[in-house]
Amino acid sequence: MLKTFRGGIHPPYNKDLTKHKPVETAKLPDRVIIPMSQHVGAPCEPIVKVGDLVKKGQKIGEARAFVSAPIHASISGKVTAVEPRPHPGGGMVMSVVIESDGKDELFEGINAPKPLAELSPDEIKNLIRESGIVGMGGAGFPTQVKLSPPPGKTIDTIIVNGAECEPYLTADHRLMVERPDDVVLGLEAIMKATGVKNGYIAIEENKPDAIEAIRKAIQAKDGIELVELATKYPQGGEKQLINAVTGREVPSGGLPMDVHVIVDNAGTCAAIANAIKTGMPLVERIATVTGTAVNEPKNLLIRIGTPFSEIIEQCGGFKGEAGKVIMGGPMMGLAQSVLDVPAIKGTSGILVLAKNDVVLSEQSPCIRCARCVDACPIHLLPTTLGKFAERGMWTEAEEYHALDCIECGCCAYVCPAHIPLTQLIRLAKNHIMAAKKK
Amino acid sequence: MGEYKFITTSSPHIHSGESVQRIMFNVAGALMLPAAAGIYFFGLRALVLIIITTLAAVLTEAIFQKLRGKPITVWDGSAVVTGILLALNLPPGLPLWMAVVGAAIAISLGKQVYGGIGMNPFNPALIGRVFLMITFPVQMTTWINPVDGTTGATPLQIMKMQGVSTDYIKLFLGNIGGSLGETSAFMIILGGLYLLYKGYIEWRIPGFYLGTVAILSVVLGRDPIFELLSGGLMLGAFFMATDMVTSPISRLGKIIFGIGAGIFTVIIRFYGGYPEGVSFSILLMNAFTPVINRYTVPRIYGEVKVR
Amino acid sequence: MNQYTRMIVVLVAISLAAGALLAFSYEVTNPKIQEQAQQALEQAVMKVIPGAEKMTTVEKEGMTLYIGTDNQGNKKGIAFKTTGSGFSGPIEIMVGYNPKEGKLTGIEILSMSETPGLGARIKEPAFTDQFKGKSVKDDFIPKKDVKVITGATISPAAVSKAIKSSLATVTKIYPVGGDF
Amino acid sequence: MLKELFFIIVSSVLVNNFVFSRFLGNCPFLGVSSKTETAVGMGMATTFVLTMTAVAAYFIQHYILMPFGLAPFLQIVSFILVIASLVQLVEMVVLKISPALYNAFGIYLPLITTNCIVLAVALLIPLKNYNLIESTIFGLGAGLGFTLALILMSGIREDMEFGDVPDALKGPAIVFITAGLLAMIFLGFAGLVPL
Amino acid sequence: MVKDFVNGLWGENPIFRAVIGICSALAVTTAGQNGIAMGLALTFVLTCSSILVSILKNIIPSKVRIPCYIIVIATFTTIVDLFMKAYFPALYQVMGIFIPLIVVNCIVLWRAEGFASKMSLIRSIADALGMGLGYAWAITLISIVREILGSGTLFGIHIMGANFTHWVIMLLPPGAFLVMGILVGIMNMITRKPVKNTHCH
Repeated sequence: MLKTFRGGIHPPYNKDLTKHKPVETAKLPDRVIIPMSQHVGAPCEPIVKVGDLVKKGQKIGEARAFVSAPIHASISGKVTAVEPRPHPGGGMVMSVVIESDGKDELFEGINAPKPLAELSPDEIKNLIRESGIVGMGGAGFPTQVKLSPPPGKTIDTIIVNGAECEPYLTADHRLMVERPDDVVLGLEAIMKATGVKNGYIAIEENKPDAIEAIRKAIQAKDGIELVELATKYPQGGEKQLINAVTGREVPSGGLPMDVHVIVDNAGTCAAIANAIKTGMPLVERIATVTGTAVNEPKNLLIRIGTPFSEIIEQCGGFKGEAGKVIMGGPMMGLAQSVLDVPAIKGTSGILVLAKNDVVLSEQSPCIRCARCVDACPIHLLPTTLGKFAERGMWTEAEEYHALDCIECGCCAYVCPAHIPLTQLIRLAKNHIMAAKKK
Repeated sequence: MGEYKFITTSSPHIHSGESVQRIMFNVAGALMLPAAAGIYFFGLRALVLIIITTLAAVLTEAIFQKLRGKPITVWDGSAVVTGILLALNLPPGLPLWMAVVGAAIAISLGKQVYGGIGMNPFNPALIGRVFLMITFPVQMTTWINPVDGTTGATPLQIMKMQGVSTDYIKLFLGNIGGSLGETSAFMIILGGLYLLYKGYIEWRIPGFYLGTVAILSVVLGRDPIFELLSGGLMLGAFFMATDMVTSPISRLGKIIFGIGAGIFTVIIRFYGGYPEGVSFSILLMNAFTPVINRYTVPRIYGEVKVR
Repeated sequence: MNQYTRMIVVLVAISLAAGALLAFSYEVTNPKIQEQAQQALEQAVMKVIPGAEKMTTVEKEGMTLYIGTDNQGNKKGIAFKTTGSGFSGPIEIMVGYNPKEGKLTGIEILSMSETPGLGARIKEPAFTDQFKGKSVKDDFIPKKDVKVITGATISPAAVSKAIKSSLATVTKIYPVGGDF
Repeated sequence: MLKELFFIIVSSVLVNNFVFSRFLGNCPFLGVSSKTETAVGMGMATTFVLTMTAVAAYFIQHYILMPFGLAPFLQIVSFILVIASLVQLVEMVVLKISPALYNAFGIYLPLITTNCIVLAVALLIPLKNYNLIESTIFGLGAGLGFTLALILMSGIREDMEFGDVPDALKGPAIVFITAGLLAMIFLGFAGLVPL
Repeated sequence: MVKDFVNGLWGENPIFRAVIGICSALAVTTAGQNGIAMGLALTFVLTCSSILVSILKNIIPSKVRIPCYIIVIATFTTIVDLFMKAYFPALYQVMGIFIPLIVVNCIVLWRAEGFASKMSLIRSIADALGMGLGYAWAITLISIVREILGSGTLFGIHIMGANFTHWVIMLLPPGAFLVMGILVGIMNMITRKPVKNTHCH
């Protein structure tokens, strides 16, 4: 039987648009906008100023805090601005704007380190930190922080998340098909860095070619196992994945390390492999550009900081009237109001939905059908939480575990009354967190 | 390119496409099966009753909403479902004006006084039915015999008074006295299976309801097959106990609901004054539903067990 | 007078006054209450024994029996109370019986709490009259030799059962055909 | 014997529920049924007092009022005074032995004196000729029936907070209508127990 | 003074506005004459108690005032109970224990404690009469609705024709609650003020 979790939904996946399309390298952007905050944790401090010349791979943002990751230039050229710019995550964020010189010169400091076999765990961790590698599934948690559990916490299992359960997205899928060895190498590096002997690569069964490629890549490897998962959203949610693979449950309010597990995205593993093989920090990534209003959906290898407008243009621009531009997948992605936001480390895809596909149905009263209850992968009562949130009953919402919501969107997706449950619960979470800070 | 205005609503950005209206009309569709059996056995009179009751229900809803100055939402189909369900719960020979009273009570006292769809604590159709049963007991217990059109007793009444069972085949097909839509177990099960298949009802409530009745019948020395097939049990278990609005939301809650309804049905049938207890039992469990919901909040993922 | 003594004095005074007032009211009303009860009983007895004008009470075998006589002193029948358990509470029935003829002379429902419009219709003559002249040897089975009320089966059954079972005792004391 | 006691319980909880079928205790039923927590507290407190009252009423009736022939005219006065002092006493004792328990339902105790179920139970015991054990069970059943009614109503009322009750019906009106529907449902138990 | 009288009849009508003392209003209201009888019984107890409480307000120490009021109320209730038993046995049988239960009818203690114990004798009488008659007309109205629909009669006289189908529910508990709820709702609509439920104490 395929491994999975309880709850979840089966939305139409729409992955056929791009799943057979090999990754294309995007053309060099004329200009990149690199936000100093692309990760969970403290923003970076820009260490370049207007007029400076930078090269590809050069560090331009310094991470001073422990929970942070440095940021590097993704092209060579001249810094034309260091100022707040619109961020795909919302709001204005201090960003470094680099005008390309067209040469795409590599920074001199970048050299391939020793092969993995000769690297010590601390060297690996340091390399990961210096390469600015963060979780590339979207959350953007600094990877090296994850690999350094505080004393007293032991890790015994590493899981590579290759589920890619979000509809439309195929970036990880293509990565695993085309560069399976990189994914495996990244996993090996993590295992070595943490001294863990058990590694799993978990993939939803709707990606048979990726499963085949990974199966081949791990044939000669000890301690690495392939796990086939049922196709269900949100199979790739960290908690759901851990539950499906190990049967363990991350305690409420806790982290995967509380159940001795580290989960890393397949893309993150490939970035680690890249750093080990070439010494190159994280300056580019694969993103799926897709949707009903994109002329030529593609999987593109893009430089971090490339504006959305340029990326969409490379895919033939809009087809018909675009209603919604989303960074990420349709379930958890963020809708964008403008196109001059840049792609960041966590941009797994850009989804453009045609105006007709945007659901703007009128909300009707809850009929207590409990579809949301059945769909919730955390086993919350979204309908009850939604009612509390609508009336500002934050204490009650907290008692009903609003803070455990992972905002996967399943409840709102299934709601026949079209109640924006996810949004309501998010609102409750914000209020509860704000009250806690006081 | 920059002049595009994009919609920036919050995630998720896609929707299952399910709607309240679609659910209601599917339920109404499934109800057509037992309704058809009723019309077949009891004739045109049954059809008239269904139409009148449904019209009365829809009209009451519209009038109530109009009076309150609220948008009229009769097209969501919930009043239609209530109307049809109520008709299926009435004796085929009931005076039409009584059916209209029942429908008006069902929608007004059963639903609109609480604010309309989704807010009613009790199943409106059953409120209408029980109201009629208590208000006009004589007319509500005058049953037509489908074979010759004379008045007769239902199998449950015959069992209660004379201790005589009825042929299983007759019970299964519905060729017996009883409410318009409750006699044909076959058609009800067919409709129920359709709703189960479509995911519009949940198996736990009818499953545990029928199971409890069957087990208790065996324990108390009755014929379980007779008890399952007679009276309004099948119709209640598949179409009324499963009403989303008035049943618990958690899985455990649904199980408790089913078992509770089963126990009360058996108590009323075997020991009570009424030959039938399905309506009362379901309504009673409706009343318990808020309490059940309160005490069956599911253990969430990762919740630390209280020691 | 300090606070506490005052409290006690007031309370006691009010209690005594209340007690006195109540005792007085009781003295005034009690005879009337007794009279009412007696009257009600007599009325019921006269009603179930046609022709009776007077009654005497006898206690036999744990039963209280009322013997009805006309003005000439001719015994017209025996009346007794029985209680059935109805749909929603006890049903008190006064039953008239003529041992000589072995027949009931009438029944009267004294008190009950059956459903209005349904079970409560056992009070109506349409139901009670059928017992007039009914042989005590009958089975008293509803729908067989006792007419029932549409929609209500329990209440008539309760009445029939109560009469039948108390008749068993009464006919032992005053056998059919015997004198009384 | 056991059967009779069982019937008394079933009768007073379901068939002749004190609120829905005997119309008793409506004031507290309206007043404290808006939250399940308070409903449970009030129910527990009332059940406790009712059971004690039933015992007390039995003794007063059989050992004071009847022997001295005071029953017909001092019954009401003596019962109500006993109930009032009993409630006071319970309040003091509970406060002394368990402050936690006092916090749980102590605040409801003063409201119980005017709950007509209490006096009604006291008056019904002589009327029904119950013996001591039957009286106790009757009091207990009355309390449990009242508690059940309160809990059901409070659950529905809590849900109603999220509803959209017409303005004119807000407050007691909708509670009465809901109580009417509940009373209708409880009629389903009619004839359940041979009384 | 007139104001005190009208207050009970309408503004603070115990049944429809304050919504207290409703047990009897639900229990005995199956026929019009029951409503009138119960209303008069309560008015008697209420007025007598108010008079006495108002007279004794300065004599009774405040610490024992509640027990004193209760004794006063219980005494008058017993008197009503005895007299009804003696002179109206049929009515008495219908009312059952709801006559003795006037003792714990919140209206009486509410007015004794809340009004009579503070106001002059005249005003107390006006208030008690207003409240009592306010209670009386309210429950008589409930009784009339239930009687007409339930029995087809008004004060015992057939008015609905021979073919009238009795609405049995009206004579049963649910009918009482439903009629009460609907009437309170209608009163809310007439006065356009949300009802305020006065707690007993």
